[in-house]
Amino acid sequence: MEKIQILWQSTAIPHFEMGQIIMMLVGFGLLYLAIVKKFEPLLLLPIGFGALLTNIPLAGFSEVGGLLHYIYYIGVDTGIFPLLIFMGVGAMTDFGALIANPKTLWLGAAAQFGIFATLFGAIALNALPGFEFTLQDAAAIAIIGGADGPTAIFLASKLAPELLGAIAVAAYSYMALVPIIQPPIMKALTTPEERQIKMNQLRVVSKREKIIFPLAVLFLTILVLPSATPLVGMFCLGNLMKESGVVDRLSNTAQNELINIVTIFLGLAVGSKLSSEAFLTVETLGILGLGAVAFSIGTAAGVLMAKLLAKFSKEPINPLIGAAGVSAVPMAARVVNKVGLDANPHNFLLMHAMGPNVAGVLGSAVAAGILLALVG
Amino acid sequence: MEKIQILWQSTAIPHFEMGQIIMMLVGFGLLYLAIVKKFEPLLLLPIGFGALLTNIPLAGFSEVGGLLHYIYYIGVDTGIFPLLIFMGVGAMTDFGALIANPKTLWLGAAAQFGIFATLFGAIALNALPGFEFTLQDAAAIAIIGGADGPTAIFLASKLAPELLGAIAVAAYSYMALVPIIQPPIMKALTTPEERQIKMNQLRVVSKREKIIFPLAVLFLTILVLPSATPLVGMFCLGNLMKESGVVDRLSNTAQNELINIVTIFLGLAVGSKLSSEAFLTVETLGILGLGAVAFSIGTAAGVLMAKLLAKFSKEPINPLIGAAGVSAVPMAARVVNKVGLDANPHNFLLMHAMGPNVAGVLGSAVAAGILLALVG
Amino acid sequence: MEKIQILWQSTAIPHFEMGQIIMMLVGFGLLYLAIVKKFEPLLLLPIGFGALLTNIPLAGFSEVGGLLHYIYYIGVDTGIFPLLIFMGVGAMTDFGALIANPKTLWLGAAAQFGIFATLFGAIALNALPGFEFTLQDAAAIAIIGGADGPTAIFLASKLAPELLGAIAVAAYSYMALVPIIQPPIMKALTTPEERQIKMNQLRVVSKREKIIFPLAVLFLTILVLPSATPLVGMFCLGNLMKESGVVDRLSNTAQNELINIVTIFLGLAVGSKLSSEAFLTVETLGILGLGAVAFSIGTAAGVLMAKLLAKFSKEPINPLIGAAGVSAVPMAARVVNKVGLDANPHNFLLMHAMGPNVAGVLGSAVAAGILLALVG
Amino acid sequence: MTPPTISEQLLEAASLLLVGMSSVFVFLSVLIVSVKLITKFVEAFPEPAATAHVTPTAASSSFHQQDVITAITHAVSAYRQGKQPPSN
Amino acid sequence: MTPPTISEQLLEAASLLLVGMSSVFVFLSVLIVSVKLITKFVEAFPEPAATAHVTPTAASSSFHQQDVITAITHAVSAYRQGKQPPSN
Amino acid sequence: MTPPTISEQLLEAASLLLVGMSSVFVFLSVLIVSVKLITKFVEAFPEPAATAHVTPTAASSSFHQQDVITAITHAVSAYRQGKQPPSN
Ligand code: NA
Ligand code: NA
Ligand code: NA
Repeated sequence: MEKIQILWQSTAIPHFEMGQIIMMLVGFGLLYLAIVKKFEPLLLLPIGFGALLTNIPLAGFSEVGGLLHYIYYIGVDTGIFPLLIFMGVGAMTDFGALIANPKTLWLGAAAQFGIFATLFGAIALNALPGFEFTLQDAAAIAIIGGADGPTAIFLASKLAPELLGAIAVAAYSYMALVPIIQPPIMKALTTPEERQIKMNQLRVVSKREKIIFPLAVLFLTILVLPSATPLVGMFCLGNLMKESGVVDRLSNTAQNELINIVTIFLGLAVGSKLSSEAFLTVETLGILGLGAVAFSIGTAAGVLMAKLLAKFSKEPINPLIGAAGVSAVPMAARVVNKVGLDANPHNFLLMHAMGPNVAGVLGSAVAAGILLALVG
Repeated sequence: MEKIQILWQSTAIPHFEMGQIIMMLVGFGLLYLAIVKKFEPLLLLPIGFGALLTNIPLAGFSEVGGLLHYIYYIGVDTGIFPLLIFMGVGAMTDFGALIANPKTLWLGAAAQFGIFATLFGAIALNALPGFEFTLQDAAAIAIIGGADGPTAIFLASKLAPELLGAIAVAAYSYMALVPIIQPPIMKALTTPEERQIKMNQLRVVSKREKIIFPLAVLFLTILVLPSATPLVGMFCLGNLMKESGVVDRLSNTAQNELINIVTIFLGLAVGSKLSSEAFLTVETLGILGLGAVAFSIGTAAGVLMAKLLAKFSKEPINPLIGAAGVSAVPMAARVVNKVGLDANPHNFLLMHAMGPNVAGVLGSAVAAGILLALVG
Repeated sequence: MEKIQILWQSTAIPHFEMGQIIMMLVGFGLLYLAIVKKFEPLLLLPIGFGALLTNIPLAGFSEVGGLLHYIYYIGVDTGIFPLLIFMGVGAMTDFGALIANPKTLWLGAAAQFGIFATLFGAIALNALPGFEFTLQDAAAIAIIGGADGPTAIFLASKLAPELLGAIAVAAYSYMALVPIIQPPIMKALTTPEERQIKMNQLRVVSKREKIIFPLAVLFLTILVLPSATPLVGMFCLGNLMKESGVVDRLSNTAQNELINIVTIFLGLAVGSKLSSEAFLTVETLGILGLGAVAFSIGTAAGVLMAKLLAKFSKEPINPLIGAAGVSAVPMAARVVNKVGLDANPHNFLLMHAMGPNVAGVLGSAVAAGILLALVG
Repeated sequence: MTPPTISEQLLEAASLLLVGMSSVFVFLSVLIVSVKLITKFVEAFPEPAATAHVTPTAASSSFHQQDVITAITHAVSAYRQGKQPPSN
Repeated sequence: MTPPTISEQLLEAASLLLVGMSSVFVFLSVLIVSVKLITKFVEAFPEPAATAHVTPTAASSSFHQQDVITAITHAVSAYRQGKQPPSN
Repeated sequence: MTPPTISEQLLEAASLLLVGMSSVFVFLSVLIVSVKLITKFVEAFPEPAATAHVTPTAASSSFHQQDVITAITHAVSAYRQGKQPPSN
C-alpha cells in the first residue's frame, strides 16, 4: 500500500500546476506549427519539445543536474550556440548579389527601423499597467524586428535572459509568417506599375571580391563597433571559410554537422526557458504584439527606402526588393519574388532581393552591436 | 646517472600493480571480443581501449586533469551522453511494426520480468559472504536485463556509479551473446509446431500514426512516470525528428555524426571506470552471473507471454517473437528470425519480431523510470 | 551629445594600442599565408582569424565570459583538442609502408635530433640579453622540430602556455615551408648518384599486422613511457578504429566531422594566445629562428642516418627518404618524391618515404613524452 | 539506523518486483489502448491530401539558400526573354 | 536612485532611435563605399592567373594522405617500368 | 634557491640531448624488433579464412536496423508464397 502511495506521488498527476499544463499546450502548439504548418521547423520543433520537457513536474530538466540546465548554461548563457549558428549561416551565405549591387545595403539599413521603432514602442507600452520593460528588455524585444534568430537569441541572452523564451519564439514564428505579414504591406505601399519594374541583370562577382568582403566587414566592425564583433566576427569567419576555398572541409562541417548539432541543443535550451512564470505574463503578449509591429515597420521602411533609392538611381529599382531588407533569409527574398511574379509573371526578382536580404543580416547584427554598446 | 634513475622511475615498470595488469588484460579481452569476435564493437572497442588507458601507472587519465576524467564528468556523470545516444537510437527506430500490431507491447512488457527478477536475485545474493548490494546497486545491476546499453549506463550512473563499468561491460557483452543465450531457451519453451506458426502480413502504417506515436508515448510518460522522461523524452525527440520529416538534417545528424562522436566518448568514459578497485571484486562476478540470468529470464518471460497471448488471439502468433521483447535491437529480432527459419525455411519472422523488439526498448526505459522513482 | 560621446567611446578607435594593431597585422598576415599562399590553411586560417578577434579592444573575446576564453579553457588548457586531433590523424594514417620496412623507424628516430639539438640551442640563447628561457620553455620550443602540430600544441599547453601562440604559429608555418626548407639541405648532403638510387618494391602488409601494430606501439609506450600515452594512446585509438574495420562509422567520424569541428576551435583558441604581450617579444624572434634551425637539423639528421643505414643494408636505400623522418605528413614525403624525381624522372619515392614519415609522427610523440617526463 | 536484515531486503525486493512489473504492464497496456485510439483517430480524420504540399518550401528558411541557383536559372531565362521582343 | 519616469524613458528611447538608425546608416554607407573600393581594387590588380595553381597541393598537409594512392599507382608503374628494358 | 647559471643550464640541456636521443632510439629500435615479431607471428598463424565472415552481421547490433528492409523483402516474398499452393 505504501509502495502504491509512493508510486502515486511519483506520478506527475498530483503535482501538475495549471501553468505547466498551459505551457505544455504552448509546446504542443509549437510542435504543431513546426510539423503541420512547417513554420521554421528546424528551430520550432526542438523549442516546442524543450517546452514540453521543461514543464514536466518532478523531472527537473531545467534544475541543477538536469539535461536542459546543462545545455542552457553551456551554450546559451555563454553565447556559444548562437555564435556557432551564426558562423554556419555565414558559411552558407553568398554575398555575390550584394557585392554586385552594393546600394542594396541601404535597404538592409532602412529595414532596421523596425528594430528601433519597436524599442520606442516597448517603452511606450510601459504607460499601460502591467508593463515594466527596462531599456534592456525593450532592446531585446526590439531585435525581433531584425528577423534573425541567432542575433535575437544572442542579444536576449545578454540583455534580458528572462525574456529569452518569448523573444525567440516570437522571432522564429514571425520569420515563418513572413509570407503572410509582408505581402499586404508591400502591396499597400507600391503601385502595380512599380511592382512590374524589371531590374538589370546583376554582374558576375569575382572570387577575390567575395574573399575580401567578409574581411572588410570585419575590419569596419572592429573599428567602429567592437560590441558587434562576436556576431559579425563569427559570421565573417564562416563566410571567409566558404569563400576562401582553401578550407572546404571546415566550411562544410560548419554549415552541416556542426550547425545541426548546435541547432538541436539551442532549440532545446530555448524551449527550457518557456516556463510558466517567464512566459505566462502580460509581457509576453506585449512581446508578441511588438514583434508583429517590428516586422511590419521593417518591411514598410525597406519598401519606402527602395522607392526613395529608385528616385535617385539611374538603373531601375523595383521597390518590392526593399521588403527583403528585414533578412529572414531566404524567405523574405522568396516573398519578394512571389509578389513580383504576381504583378508580372516574367519578372524574377529573387536574385535582386538576395542583396537586401543578406544586407539585412549584417544590418541587424550591427543594430545588435549598437544596442549592446548603448544599453548593455 | 641521476637522469637515468629519473628516467627509470618515469617508466611504468616499477609502478605497476597487479590489479592494473589484470585490468589491462580485461581491456585487451574486450578489444579481442570487439575486433575478432565482433561483439558490439562500437561500444566494446572504445570501452576496452578506455580500460587500457585508465590503468596506466603515472599517466593519470582518470585523475583530475586527465582526459578520461573530463570526458566522464562532462558526459556520463551528468547523464548527457547516454541521453544523446538514446536520442540517436530514437531517430533510427521505426515503430511501424509495433503500431501495426500493438499487442506486441505486452511481449515487451513481459520481457522486463528479467529486470525485476534479477533485482530480487541480486538482493538474494547478499545472503552469500562478500556480497553487500544495496537496493540501488541491485536495481542498477538488474537493468542489464533490459538489454539496452544507454538505459543501463544512464541508470547505473544515477544509482551505482561505482558499478558502472562492470554493468556496462556485462550489458554490452550479453547483448552480443544474444544469438547464443536465447535460442536454447526459445526451443525449450516451444514445440516445433509452435515455431512453425506463420503470422499474418502486417498492415501498412501511415505517416501520421508514426508522428503521433512518439508524442503519445511521451505524454503517457509525463503523466504517470516523470522519472522516466529523460530517457523516454530524448528517445521520442529523436523519433519525432525522424518521423515528422520536417527536420531531416537534424535527424540525420542525430543518427550519424552526433551519435558517433558521443559513442567514442561514452565508450572511453565507461572504460575509465574499469579500475581494479572497482572491477576486481566478487561483486563483478555476481554482476556477470546476474546479467546472464536476467537475459535468460527475460527471454523466457517473453516467450511464455507470447504463448499466453496466442491462446487469446484470433490471429496466429508465433511464440518465438516474444524473445525479441528483451530489446537488444535488432539482434534479438534477427535471432527470432533465424530460429523461425530453422523450424520452417519459408517463415520470415523478422518484421513480426520488430514490434516486441522496439516495445522492449520502451519497456526497459519505463522499468528504469520505475526503479529511479522507487529506489533512486 | 552625451549619446554620441558614449558612441565614440564605444568604438574601438580611441582604445587601440599599438600592440593590438601590430598583432592584427600578424593575424592578417597569417590569413594571407593561409588563403593566398595556401600554407596549412586548415589551421592558419582559424589561427589568423582568432588573432584578429582576440586583439579587438573592448570586445573581450579572450576575457572571462568571452567566446575564445571558453574555447581555450575547455579545449586547449585541458589538452582535449590536440588529443582529439591526434585521434583523427591516427584514423587517417596508414602504417603499411612502415610495417613493410620497419628499419625506417630509425630514420624517424634520427630526425628527432632536431628537437633535442634545438632544446640545447634555446638554452644557449639565454647567453644573449633578453632571453630567459626556462628548461620548460626550451622543451616546448624544441618540439617545433617534431614538425607535428597537435604534438607541439599539446606539449606547449603543458610546459609553456604563454609561448603557445608563437610555438603553434612557428610549427605550422614551417610545416608549410617544408618544400622550401628541405630540398637545399637534402641536396647538400647527398650526391646525385645517391639521389637516383631506386628502392625495392614494398611488400603487401596484411590487415592483421596493421591491427596489431597500434596495439604494440601502445603497449611499448605504456611500459616505458607512460607520459607519452595521452598522445600515443589517442593516436593508436584512431589507428585501431581505422584498421580494425569493425567500427567504420566511428573511424569516419573521427577523421572527418569530429576533427573538422575540433580544428576550427583549436585554431581559434591558438589564435587567442596571439596577444601583443605574449607575442611581441624578442623571445618570439628566438622561437621563429629556433624553429627553422630545428627543421633543418632534423632534416639533416634524417638524411645522414639514411646514408648510414644504406651502408649496412643489403637492400638499396635512397638517403633522401631520411628527410621525411621529420614528419610533416604527408608533405615531407612529397618533397622527397619531388627531389627524387628531379634526380631521376622514373624514381617514385613517395611510398618509401611514407615509412619514415609516419615514423616521425611516432618519434616526436615519443620525444614529447620524454620531455614531459624529464622537465614537465 | 540499523541496516535492514536480509529478509527485510528480500521483502522489499519482492514488493518492488510486484509493483514494478504491474506498473510496466499497466503502462504498456494503456499505450496499447492509445495506439488503437491513434489509429482510429487517423482513420476518422483522413489527411487532407493537399495541405501538406502548400508550404513545404517555407521549411527552414534561415538555413538553405539553394534558391539562389533557381534564381540564377530564372534570371538567365528572364535575361534572355528580355532580349527577345516581348510577346505579352 | 529613483526609477526614470515614463517620459524620461521615452526621451531615452527616442534618442536611441535617432542615434541607432544614424549609426546603422553610417556603418552600411561606409560599407557601400568599401565594396566599391574593393571592386575597383580587384579590377586594378587582376589576379595573376597562374600563381593560384602553383601550390594547391600544399594545402592541409597534415590532413589527407590520398597521395598514397597516387604513390601506389606510380610505384606500380615504376615497378613495371623497372621490369622493362630501360629506354633512357 | 638561486637560479641555475647558464653553464649549469647548458649542462642540463646537453644531458637532456643525450638521454633524450638515446631513449628515442632505444624505443624505436624495440619497436622495430616488435614489428618484425608481429610479422613473424602473423605469418606463423595464418588467419583461418572463414571465421571472419561468420558473425559480421552481429556487429553494432544496437545501431542500424536496415534489416527492416531485408525483412520487408522477405515478408513480401513470404506473403506471395503463402498465396501459392505450398510446395513442401
Ligand atoms: Na535583419
Ligand atoms: Na529492453
Ligand atoms: Na615528427
